[in-house]
Amino acid sequence: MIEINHSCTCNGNPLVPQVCRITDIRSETGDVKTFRAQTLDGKRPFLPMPGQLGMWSMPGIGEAMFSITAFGEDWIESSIKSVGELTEAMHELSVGDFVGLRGPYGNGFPADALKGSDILFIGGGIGAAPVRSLIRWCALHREQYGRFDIVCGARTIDDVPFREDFFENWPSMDNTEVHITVDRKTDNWDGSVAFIPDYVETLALPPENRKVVMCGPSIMIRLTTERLAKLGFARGDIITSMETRMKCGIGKCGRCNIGSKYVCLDGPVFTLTELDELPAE
Amino acid sequence: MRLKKEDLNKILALLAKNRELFVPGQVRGIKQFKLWDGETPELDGENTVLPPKDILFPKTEKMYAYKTGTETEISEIVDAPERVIFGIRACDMHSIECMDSVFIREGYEDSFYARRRAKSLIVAVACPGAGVNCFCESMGLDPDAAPGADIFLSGGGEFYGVTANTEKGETELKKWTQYLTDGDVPKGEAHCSLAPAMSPELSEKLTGLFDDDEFWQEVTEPCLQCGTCSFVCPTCYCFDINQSSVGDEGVAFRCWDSCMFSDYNQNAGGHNTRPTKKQRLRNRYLHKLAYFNERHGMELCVGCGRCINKCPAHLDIAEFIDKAAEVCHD
Amino acid sequence: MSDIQSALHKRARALLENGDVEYVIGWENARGENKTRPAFIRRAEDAERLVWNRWCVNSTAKYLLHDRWPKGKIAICARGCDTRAINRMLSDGQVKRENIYILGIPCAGVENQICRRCAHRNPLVYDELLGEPAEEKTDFDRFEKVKEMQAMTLEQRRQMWEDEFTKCIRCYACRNVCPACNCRECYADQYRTGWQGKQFNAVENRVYGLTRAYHVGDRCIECGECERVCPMDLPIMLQTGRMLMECNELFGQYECGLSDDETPALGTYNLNDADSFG
Amino acid sequence: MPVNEKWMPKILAFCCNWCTYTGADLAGLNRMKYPANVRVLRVPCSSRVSPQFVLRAFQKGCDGVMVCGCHPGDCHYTSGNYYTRRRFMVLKEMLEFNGIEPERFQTRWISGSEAGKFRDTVAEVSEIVTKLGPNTAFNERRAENV
Repeated sequence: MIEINHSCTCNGNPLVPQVCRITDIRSETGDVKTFRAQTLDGKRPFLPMPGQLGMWSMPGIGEAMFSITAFGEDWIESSIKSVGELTEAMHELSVGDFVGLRGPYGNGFPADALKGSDILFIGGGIGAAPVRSLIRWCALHREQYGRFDIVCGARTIDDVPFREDFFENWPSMDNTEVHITVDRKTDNWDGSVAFIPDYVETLALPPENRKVVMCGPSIMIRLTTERLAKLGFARGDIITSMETRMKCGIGKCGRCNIGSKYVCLDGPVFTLTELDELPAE
Repeated sequence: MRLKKEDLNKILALLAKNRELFVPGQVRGIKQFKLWDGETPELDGENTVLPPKDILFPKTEKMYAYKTGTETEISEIVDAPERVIFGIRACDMHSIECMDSVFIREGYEDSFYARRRAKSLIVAVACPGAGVNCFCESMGLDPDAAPGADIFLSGGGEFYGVTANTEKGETELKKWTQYLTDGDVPKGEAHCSLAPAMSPELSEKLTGLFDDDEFWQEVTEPCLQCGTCSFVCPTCYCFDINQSSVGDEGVAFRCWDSCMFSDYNQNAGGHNTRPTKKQRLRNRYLHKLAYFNERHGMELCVGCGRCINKCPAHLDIAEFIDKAAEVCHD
Repeated sequence: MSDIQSALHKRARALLENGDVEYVIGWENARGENKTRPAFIRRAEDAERLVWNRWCVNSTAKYLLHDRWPKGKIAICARGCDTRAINRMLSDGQVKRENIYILGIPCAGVENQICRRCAHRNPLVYDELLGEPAEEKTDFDRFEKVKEMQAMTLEQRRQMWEDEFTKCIRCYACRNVCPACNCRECYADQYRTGWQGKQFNAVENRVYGLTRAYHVGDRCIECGECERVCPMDLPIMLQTGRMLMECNELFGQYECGLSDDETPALGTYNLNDADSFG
Repeated sequence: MPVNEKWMPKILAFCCNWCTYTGADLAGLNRMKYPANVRVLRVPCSSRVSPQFVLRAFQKGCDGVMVCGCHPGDCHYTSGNYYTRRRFMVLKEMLEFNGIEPERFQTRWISGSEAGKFRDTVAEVSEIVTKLGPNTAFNERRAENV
């Protein structure tokens, strides 16, 4: 039997969203926007742990699950790429508009278990969003963690999201190095041009007392894992966050299963060892 | 305690007082659970074509109403009438226990299901005789027992043995006293027609077969990818969530869904996590016979045989179990 | 019938042994009495698994659409109705003739009500015919049931369809079994377009039922598979039958699946077509 | 809608851009009066109208649906309306077979100069549908609780 020890705090019925108001919208890249929301009485909709998910909805259009990338005293935010009906509609929203929110869902990153370790964070494209939530969390308790290496990969430098964090906040953090690499060179970039797997290999960070937190497209995860293995990283020390279609968020509707595990409930965060134990769908 | 079968309609009248009473009967040639209309319910013969799950987990259930426009409002819809489900058999009773485990016991409580469940009284009846594709005994059930029911009417002959299994059932039985007499009732004689090679090891063996492409291709090839098996299954509980608006008002609802459908695993970006029928049917069989067991400690198949009765391609989960057991033993 | 079955064994074995085909689609016994299911035979030594008897009710042709780009040829056991289905798919450009090897099976009718109204008991297209041709019958009215229903009043018909579509559980078995339902992606599965609501109610079901009937009505080969597979016993053939009947009345003798390059009635026109619109 | 309010039918008219739409426009320019309960939806050709559009309109609450195109022989795309004709000759029968009054669905050929015909047709259809009363068989709002 599988134990579940987290709960949805937003209101009595985990399937009914609460109405929230958009308080800020930032354009991250050409097709990614970050939406900040709070309840109508000015409170934080719920307290998410890093890596947990929130179900955003637009009444009349639909619902979809996104990683909560950051939160403050009275807000939470998600970074959303325009790919489908709902996300396209969300990109049309303005500050002051209404959305529905329910959550938080999923297990989130094992922030406590990572204490004392050096961490290599890797975010590919929009995959930087869940990673960001963990970096922000760890930054609050910076002294409890070891060295941070933060790798951000994007198609071009213009596709790098969270520019303030990557270029200002995080480089100035203690014992932290930020690495930006892009797939394609443009005139406004003279830094690294390399795919994440290659780049991570050249970084050649030693695996001792180091964990990897990696999110991005599945092909990137697979190739980077191969390179990390070359460097001596154990699969149990590589943590990733899964993405798949979800409807209910509470492990009932059946859609997001991999074997007997539900991504929305038992995930989205798994170590590669945990994923290895699941059927290879 | 026992109850004379000829007094059944009087009991039904009691049950129907101020409540919606569902009994098995014909609706345009299809046997299913329907509101009691005073006629004697069809307790004998084959089980209903559609399972009773609709009563607790409706095909379409409104979850909340919304209004958009200058202000957005969301209000939960609570619709849980007092109901009695009468005449369900051991297999269907067990299917409700499976759903209880999903919707109430594990993790989050599903308010919609839980409310309906709490307001329902379930009176199960001993199986009068199995259909040609039944195998509940192989799934560990007894056709003449329904420990999960509030009240169970057991045995064969002129009388039903009457037992209350829950407090709710006991309270209800107090209203029946004038029809109840002392005495024993012989054990029901119904037995299953099929006995697939179900074993405690099957679940693990099946998971081990996951990558055996040839095996899965062979067992899934005739599948037409319709949702018949899921919709006639008493335990299939997967659902979809959608909205329906008229102007700036609307409702969000959830409705039955089938893992056999191609849009079930369709992601917004266009990627489908289970694009082929082999993957989809494999997932269904494994959910029934392996995955569910890992989470809930029981199979998600109760052996009612409905999917076998209705599969357009004549796929047969009992035959599948045998086949898997055979392959595994190699 | 046993002659045909043994001929089938011999031919299937030979085709597989010679590597002429990748696999053979036919029927095999399913567990229990009087039940067969579609079979996909890939090894010559499995050829004996194939059966041919009056319990072989499943249409084989639809499975050609499950493998649109086969590695080799597919041999397919095809009765009259199955060959009409193949013609349908060829006309619709869904499959390629050179990918299919047709083992024609004369069929006097299987355990299915619809066979009583079958006008094509012999395969219309085949690479080889197994056994002797069956006797064709014409002693029936194709549209008998439709006409019975037309005799009802409008209100009765409305009520009848209301009841029927209330029963419908939209499992889409009728669509998935239908050889004329050969869109790559069904409108009902295009969840982003919203043409088909996901609710289960009589109106959504009616919209589905009528839309499907209209999509396939002028291409229906009258195999009756939709009615056979319907778990709720909806008289689905009445809808397509009504449409075929109307096509017959308006545009002349009309029957589908008789050749491999047919244009559906609603995919063409005639300058002198009936016109009551004004 | 409350029962005591006077019921007005909702009618949707799919109008071909090259003829009927122009005709409707002309009717407007000439200040012809016709019932206000008709909504005109412009389509590039009457054959653009799939029967599914018609079903959808009924489902979403229309009580009558019109498809209007060029007179046969005058199609801007040569043959579009010949397809329209076949398609909707059959649909009318199909609706009738399904217990829906076929008069709720009307196809008419109205050219760009026939403003008067447009006005008369709309008035006529509006009257027919008003007599028939609300469309219930296909209206999803009626089916909410089914």
